[in-house]
Amino acid sequence: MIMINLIGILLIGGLLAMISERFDDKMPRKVAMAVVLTDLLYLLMCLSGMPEITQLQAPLANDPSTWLMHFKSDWIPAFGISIELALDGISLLMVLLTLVLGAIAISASWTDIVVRKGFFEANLLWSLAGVLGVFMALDLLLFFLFWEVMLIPMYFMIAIWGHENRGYAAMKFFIFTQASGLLMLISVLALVAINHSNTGVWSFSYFDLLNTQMAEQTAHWIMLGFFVAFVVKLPGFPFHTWLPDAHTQAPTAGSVILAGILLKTGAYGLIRFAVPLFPEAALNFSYPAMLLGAAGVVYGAVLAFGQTDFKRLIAYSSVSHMGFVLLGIYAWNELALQGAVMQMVAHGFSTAALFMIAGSLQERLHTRDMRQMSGLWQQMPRMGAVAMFFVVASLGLPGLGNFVAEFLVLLGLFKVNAWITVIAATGLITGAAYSLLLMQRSFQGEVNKKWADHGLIDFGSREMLTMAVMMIALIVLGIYPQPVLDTAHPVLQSLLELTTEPVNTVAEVVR
Amino acid sequence: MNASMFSALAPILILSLTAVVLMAQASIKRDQAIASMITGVGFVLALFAAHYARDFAQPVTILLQVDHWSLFFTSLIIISSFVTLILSLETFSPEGERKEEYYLLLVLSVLGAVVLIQSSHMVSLLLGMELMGVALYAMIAFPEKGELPLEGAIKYLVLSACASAMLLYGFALIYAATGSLSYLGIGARAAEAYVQNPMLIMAGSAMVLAGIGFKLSVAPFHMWTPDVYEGAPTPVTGFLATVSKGAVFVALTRFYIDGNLHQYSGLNTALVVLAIASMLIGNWLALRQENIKRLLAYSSIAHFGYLLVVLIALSYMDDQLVSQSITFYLTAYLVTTLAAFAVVSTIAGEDVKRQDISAFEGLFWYRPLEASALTIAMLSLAGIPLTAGFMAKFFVITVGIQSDLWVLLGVLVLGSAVGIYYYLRVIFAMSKSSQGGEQTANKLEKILAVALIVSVLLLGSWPQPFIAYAGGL
Amino acid sequence: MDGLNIPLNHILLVSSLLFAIGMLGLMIRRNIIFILMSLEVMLNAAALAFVAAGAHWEQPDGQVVFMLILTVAAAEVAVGLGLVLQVQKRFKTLDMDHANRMQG
Amino acid sequence: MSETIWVIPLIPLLSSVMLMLFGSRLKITHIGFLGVASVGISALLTLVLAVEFMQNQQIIQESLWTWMEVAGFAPGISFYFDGLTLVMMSVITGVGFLIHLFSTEFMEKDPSYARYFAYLNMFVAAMLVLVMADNLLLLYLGWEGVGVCSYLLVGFWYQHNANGQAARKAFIVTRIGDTAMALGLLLLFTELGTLDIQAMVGAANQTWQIGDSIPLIACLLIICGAVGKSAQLPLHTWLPDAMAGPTPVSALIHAATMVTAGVYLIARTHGLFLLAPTAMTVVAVIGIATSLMAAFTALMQTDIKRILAYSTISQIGYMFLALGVGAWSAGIFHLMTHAFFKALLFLGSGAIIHCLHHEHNIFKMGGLRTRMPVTFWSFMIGSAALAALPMTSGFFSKDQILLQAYQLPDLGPGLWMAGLLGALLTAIYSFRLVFVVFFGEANTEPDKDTGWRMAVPLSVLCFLAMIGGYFMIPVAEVFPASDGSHPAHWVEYVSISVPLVGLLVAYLVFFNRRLNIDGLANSTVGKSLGNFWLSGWGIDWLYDHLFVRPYYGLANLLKSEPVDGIYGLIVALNQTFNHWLSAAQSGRMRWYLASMVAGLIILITLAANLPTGVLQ
Repeated sequence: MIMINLIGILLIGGLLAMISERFDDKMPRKVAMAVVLTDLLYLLMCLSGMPEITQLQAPLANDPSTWLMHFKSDWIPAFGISIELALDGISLLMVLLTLVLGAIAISASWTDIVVRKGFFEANLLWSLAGVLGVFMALDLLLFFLFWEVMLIPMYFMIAIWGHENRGYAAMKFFIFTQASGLLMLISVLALVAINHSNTGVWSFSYFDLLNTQMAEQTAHWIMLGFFVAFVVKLPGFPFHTWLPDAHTQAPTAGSVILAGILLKTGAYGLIRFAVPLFPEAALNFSYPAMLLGAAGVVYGAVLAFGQTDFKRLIAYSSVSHMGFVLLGIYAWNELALQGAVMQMVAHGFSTAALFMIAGSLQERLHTRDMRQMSGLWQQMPRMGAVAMFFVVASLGLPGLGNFVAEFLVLLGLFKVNAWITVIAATGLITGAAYSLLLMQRSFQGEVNKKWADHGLIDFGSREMLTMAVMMIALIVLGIYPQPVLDTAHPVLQSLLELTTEPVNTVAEVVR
Repeated sequence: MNASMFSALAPILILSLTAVVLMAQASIKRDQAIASMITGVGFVLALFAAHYARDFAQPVTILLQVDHWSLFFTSLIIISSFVTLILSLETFSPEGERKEEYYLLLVLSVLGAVVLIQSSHMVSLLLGMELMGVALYAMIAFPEKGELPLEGAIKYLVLSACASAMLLYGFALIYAATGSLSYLGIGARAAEAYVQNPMLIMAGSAMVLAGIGFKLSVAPFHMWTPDVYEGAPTPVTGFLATVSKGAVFVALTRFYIDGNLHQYSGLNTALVVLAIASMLIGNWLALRQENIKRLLAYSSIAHFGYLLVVLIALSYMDDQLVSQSITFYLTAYLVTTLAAFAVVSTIAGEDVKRQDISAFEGLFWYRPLEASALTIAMLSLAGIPLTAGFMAKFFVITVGIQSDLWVLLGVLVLGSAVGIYYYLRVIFAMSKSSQGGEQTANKLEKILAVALIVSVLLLGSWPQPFIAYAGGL
Repeated sequence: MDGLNIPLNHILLVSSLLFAIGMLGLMIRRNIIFILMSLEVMLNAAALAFVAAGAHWEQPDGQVVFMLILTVAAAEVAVGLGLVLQVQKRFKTLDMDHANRMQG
Repeated sequence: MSETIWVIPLIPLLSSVMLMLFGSRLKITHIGFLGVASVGISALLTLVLAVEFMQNQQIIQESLWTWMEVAGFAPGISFYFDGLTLVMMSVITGVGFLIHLFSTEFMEKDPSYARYFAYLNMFVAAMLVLVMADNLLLLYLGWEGVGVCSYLLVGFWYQHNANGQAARKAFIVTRIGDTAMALGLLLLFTELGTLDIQAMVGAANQTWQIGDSIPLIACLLIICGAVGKSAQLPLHTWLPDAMAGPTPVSALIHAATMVTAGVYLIARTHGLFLLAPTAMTVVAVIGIATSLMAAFTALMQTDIKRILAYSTISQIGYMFLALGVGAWSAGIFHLMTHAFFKALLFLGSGAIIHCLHHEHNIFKMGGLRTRMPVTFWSFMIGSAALAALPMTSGFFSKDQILLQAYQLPDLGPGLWMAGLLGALLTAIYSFRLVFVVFFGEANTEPDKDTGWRMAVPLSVLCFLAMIGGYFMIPVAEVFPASDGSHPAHWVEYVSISVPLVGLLVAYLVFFNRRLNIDGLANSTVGKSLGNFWLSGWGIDWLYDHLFVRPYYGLANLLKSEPVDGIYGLIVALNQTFNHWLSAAQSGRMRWYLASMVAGLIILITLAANLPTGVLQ
């Protein structure tokens, strides 16, 4: 029930925010912020009552009772579809991330959004609700439902409040995700049909569908359906082209949610569904998957280096960073997986922050073109310092979250395949190249006369507060990531057990 | 013919009675208000009759098959016609011209549709189809001004007459091959007839398919659709898109099942080709269409392509799930389409210029209700979860997977992916910020839109009851 | 069955020829009147086939359907001619190729 | 003290954080005080620690918390303290303190005084972490930390693009080495299952035989890291440009401490290198090659800081040579003495630049002997030590290196002679500098002489540079003892005399012009060779054309996102179909009829002609 409430609060909150605009057009953002924080507090309160997560024995993937929370009630019994939500370590991490970044996104929209504030905040909250659903749903159809529905508010956020080229970007974003989503739907139904013919019962429940027996070839194709859907969202190398446009065109808050949260749903899907449901097929596929990941790391970095648009650069850096996640997942050992999870969290913060900076720059300069910037540190030292922090974070400075993530991924990957590791490691160099270029072009360099008389306002207390939250988060993740690792550990443990024997067989293949 | 049979025929009788009354009324006192009133009452009564007839489900003579399934669709059709009626009130508002006949035509063609649905015999099929069709020609051409309606009407008349001719000739061949005119009779004799002379019966059923395919505007028999949709008065277009197509598809299904035609791989291949063609051509045609009525026309082509997939699946699995799927899909499609046309007719009316997508810009901001309604309708047509359209697709894909129709599924995915684009274009246009338009609001239509959208969402988000019900039919 | 006894297939052949002619007429004729006539031909082809089939199976149904077809044709043409008048009034021509306001 | 050594890096870190947060609100004096005092305290604590260590030669290991623990990978935030650490710490804190003090005056006029000290303190903290780290991952943290601080400080005057350029170059070039090193870490952990240096070396000795391939690969990767940080061939190009930073920064980071981190790293992991003799040879060769290359380059430079930069590269080359030949303690010893005299020289040059309003070209100086005595004497002493004139600190350390190099079995004499050549050149260029800058006629008037905050560090460093050679560095336990055998006496004499010769040459050429080399210099060969050296052997040019430009090219090439082209193609395809089909919707009824008829024919053929038959 708790999980239903979590989603419900956001949905209703959205309505409230929309209505509240009638009374005062400054209301919606406050309402929205209040709603998200309430949600967060509510979750924390409920958790405080729970057994310490690290105490849980590894939640057996196929036994919901061992999970942190589990809720199930019939929805469409005709097909064994039920409203089944469950929470384990990884989902918990993602849910927390979602809510925190949600609050941050709202703060980002504080002054950024000037028209139809109410509807905007509503969309924001609804997309958050959708994402929560994705992270908690364990009925495959329900999951698919959230997966698709969370896009609609996002679509509106881009299409209505986006920048100059929003129509194209929104459309591209929606079609990419929808088309791949259809493939996933077919895969889901195929899986269910197979289970139906095996057992004679209709069921969409994750727990029933785990270790469904099927022919290797079939498994391969069905798995690909999931894989494509998730990799498009991740985004993985050849399917990433929607991301730069969407991120660049979206309003700041939109970019924050996209980069911070929505991308993570793809990674989550891979960890939760794509591999465990078809261990053998997935891990036979791990070599190409890892190649895609490495390609993403390199390709993203190179393209980021070539950009002149502040947001576009960050967008491509996301492609590069999420490449590590893909690598981590398909290396499929605890080190790498932990790395992937860490990366999901850390990247969430670092990129969200960078997008906020980009947003506030656009707010002040009305451009994202870095050729028009330079020397901004002079007028906005605070913003500059903050930017510097997150830039070095994103280039993987030890002591900050991203480093832990990337190092763990590489460490795990090295066990599986040294050469791919080497390719991926070049990402550290190219990463440095584009990150520093970003800094150089925007905040350092000759002070641009153009803005000299503009009287640009530096970060105010609200912005600094928001940034501080993320900085602290990254530092803590960087020097004491253990809480996160411990939360994810039992889950990963069980997933690995679930797939041990295929892994070994596959490990040979890959080596 | 005993009493219970009459009770089974209640809906048909009521509708016929309504028609008679309308004629009488027209001869006594010409008054649009009264006419529409009578029609409305007639529909409501017919609806009750349809419910009442459930207890007397039986084959009535050799011509009609009254069972729960057909009765369900009867009531669905009547409801749709009721919606059409309401929309028509706005469109054909009394402005000097005489409009009473319109309602008569409406009732007649509904009567035709009902007969069509319940038909279990070539003759009744022919009767229903013609009754519906002929009335429709007149309805399309009804506006006395403008060239488009007339052009639409004449095209529809000629083409559909040609289609009927094909249908008839097909029947003739089948009759020649099997010596039976009733579906069950055909089904019984088909096998041996096939052995004797496959050419005859195959060619016959192919021609029947062609004739019916035209009415369903399945590619390559689709070309009339956009012109007629655009030309016809919007409520009539809605009627055409929902009542006529729905009824014809029901008839086709019955013919296909009872006639055991799904055994013949040749026909099956033919259907596969039709389905693929429709899915692709429909979506591609709609891709950059500016006029929303034409856009809906093309999208309907694609949708009947999807629906054919289910029919094809008949060859590979028991008809239980299949008929369930058809029921659900048709219902979802009808409701969604009605919702769409309800909005279009309120916003665009009969003005061609205002039927352009660009004319819908900013609708969200000055007419939120209609805009949200149209949005949901579009999402449902695109098959986004939580809408009826999604559950419908869910059925199609499930059926498709169960009978391993991977090629068709592939095409379906492709088609839907293309489809998303043009459905979203409409939504995007509405979400553009533009100067506020007029605030005209018709209570009745608002309520109508809300009701339809609610049912779309209900079908999508809580389909269990309906699925159970459809399963019981 | 005394007297001449023509095999079914021959009649069907004839009727199909009729049908084809009708279709051809539809396709090549521009004048709406002729188009309607071609339709008549097609319908009658079907009717002929029915009668023949009825005779073949020695059932009355064939003739029944024939009657039906006549009425149907009548109805179609009635409405059709009504429209033709309108066409003449509004388009000032009966050439259907000029009735293409709607495209794309 | 010995159980709270973690305080030593913590203090500068805290002060740095404070400066970052409140720097804008503090008064200049307070900022300076905070910056200097924090390092001063660490220095004192280090001193205390040193004293304790001298009494009880006791190694300290302390762990604050486990950094992360995943599947047996459990590096801690934990420190390790032994003689080697002590040496490094004292250099960092001691020299660091002096340089901070110097900076307070040097940077006085700068608007972002606070930012400067914040960075500088952070650097000290990171450097301390680097040398105190117990495991390679924590070391890597310090390693990258100092890298970033160096980047920040080189680009401190960000308003000039050139500085930013230099800073980025410094970071990225070193990052290349770092990445290789990271790979080395991965390899080591994968093979040995730990990154704790002591445990790791122990495990290595059990698992591997001398000459195995895996330790060789690991060592080579580590060498890459070291080479990058310590500006050795082939990754040395960043250091000369890094002189764009404020001079004290150059003194601290690019002379005394950070650049020697590579030496420290190799010394710290010598246990591994002993397993890979080939790797050691590589180190030696890299070292000697670098030192010669740099020495030649230094001969031709005219920018005072660049001369010093190249001499730094060359001196670190000597340290690598030492490590390569297994003269561990000699290498570390030279590291220390070099820290003294090179810091001295840099600060001296800083003083000059400060007083000559940012003049860098030595030929625009001259005759400063009388006008800047303090500076003059510091330079004299510094150069003497650098040239390794007898009895200076440099002499002892360099002498040891050369002698031990000589003793190396086969390569030895060769290395020795090369080293001598290097020594000769060193003497020449260092005294060229002295003579050109301080003698002859004045070309520029210094507006002022050094204040006390500059003078004190200079004089202290002078003292150290003089007597540094008599220190006994407590690294005996750390490294395997080298056999006390000494080479033949003539070797020693030669080694001693060579620098003097160099001094003489410099004297003749640059002081009393007795020996005129203009003819040689102006001959085509001389010119081209000169330019070749001046350009640092054209390596920058090479890299620019080999890596930098191609990368920019690639980036521009891909900028327009070729992958998107594929999707563009799909879209175009759909549009074409749309065009064709909507063209078919001509509105012509007869055309529609035709399509129906065609459809009918297709259907009939499909239905009738296809291989039919009853399924089921």
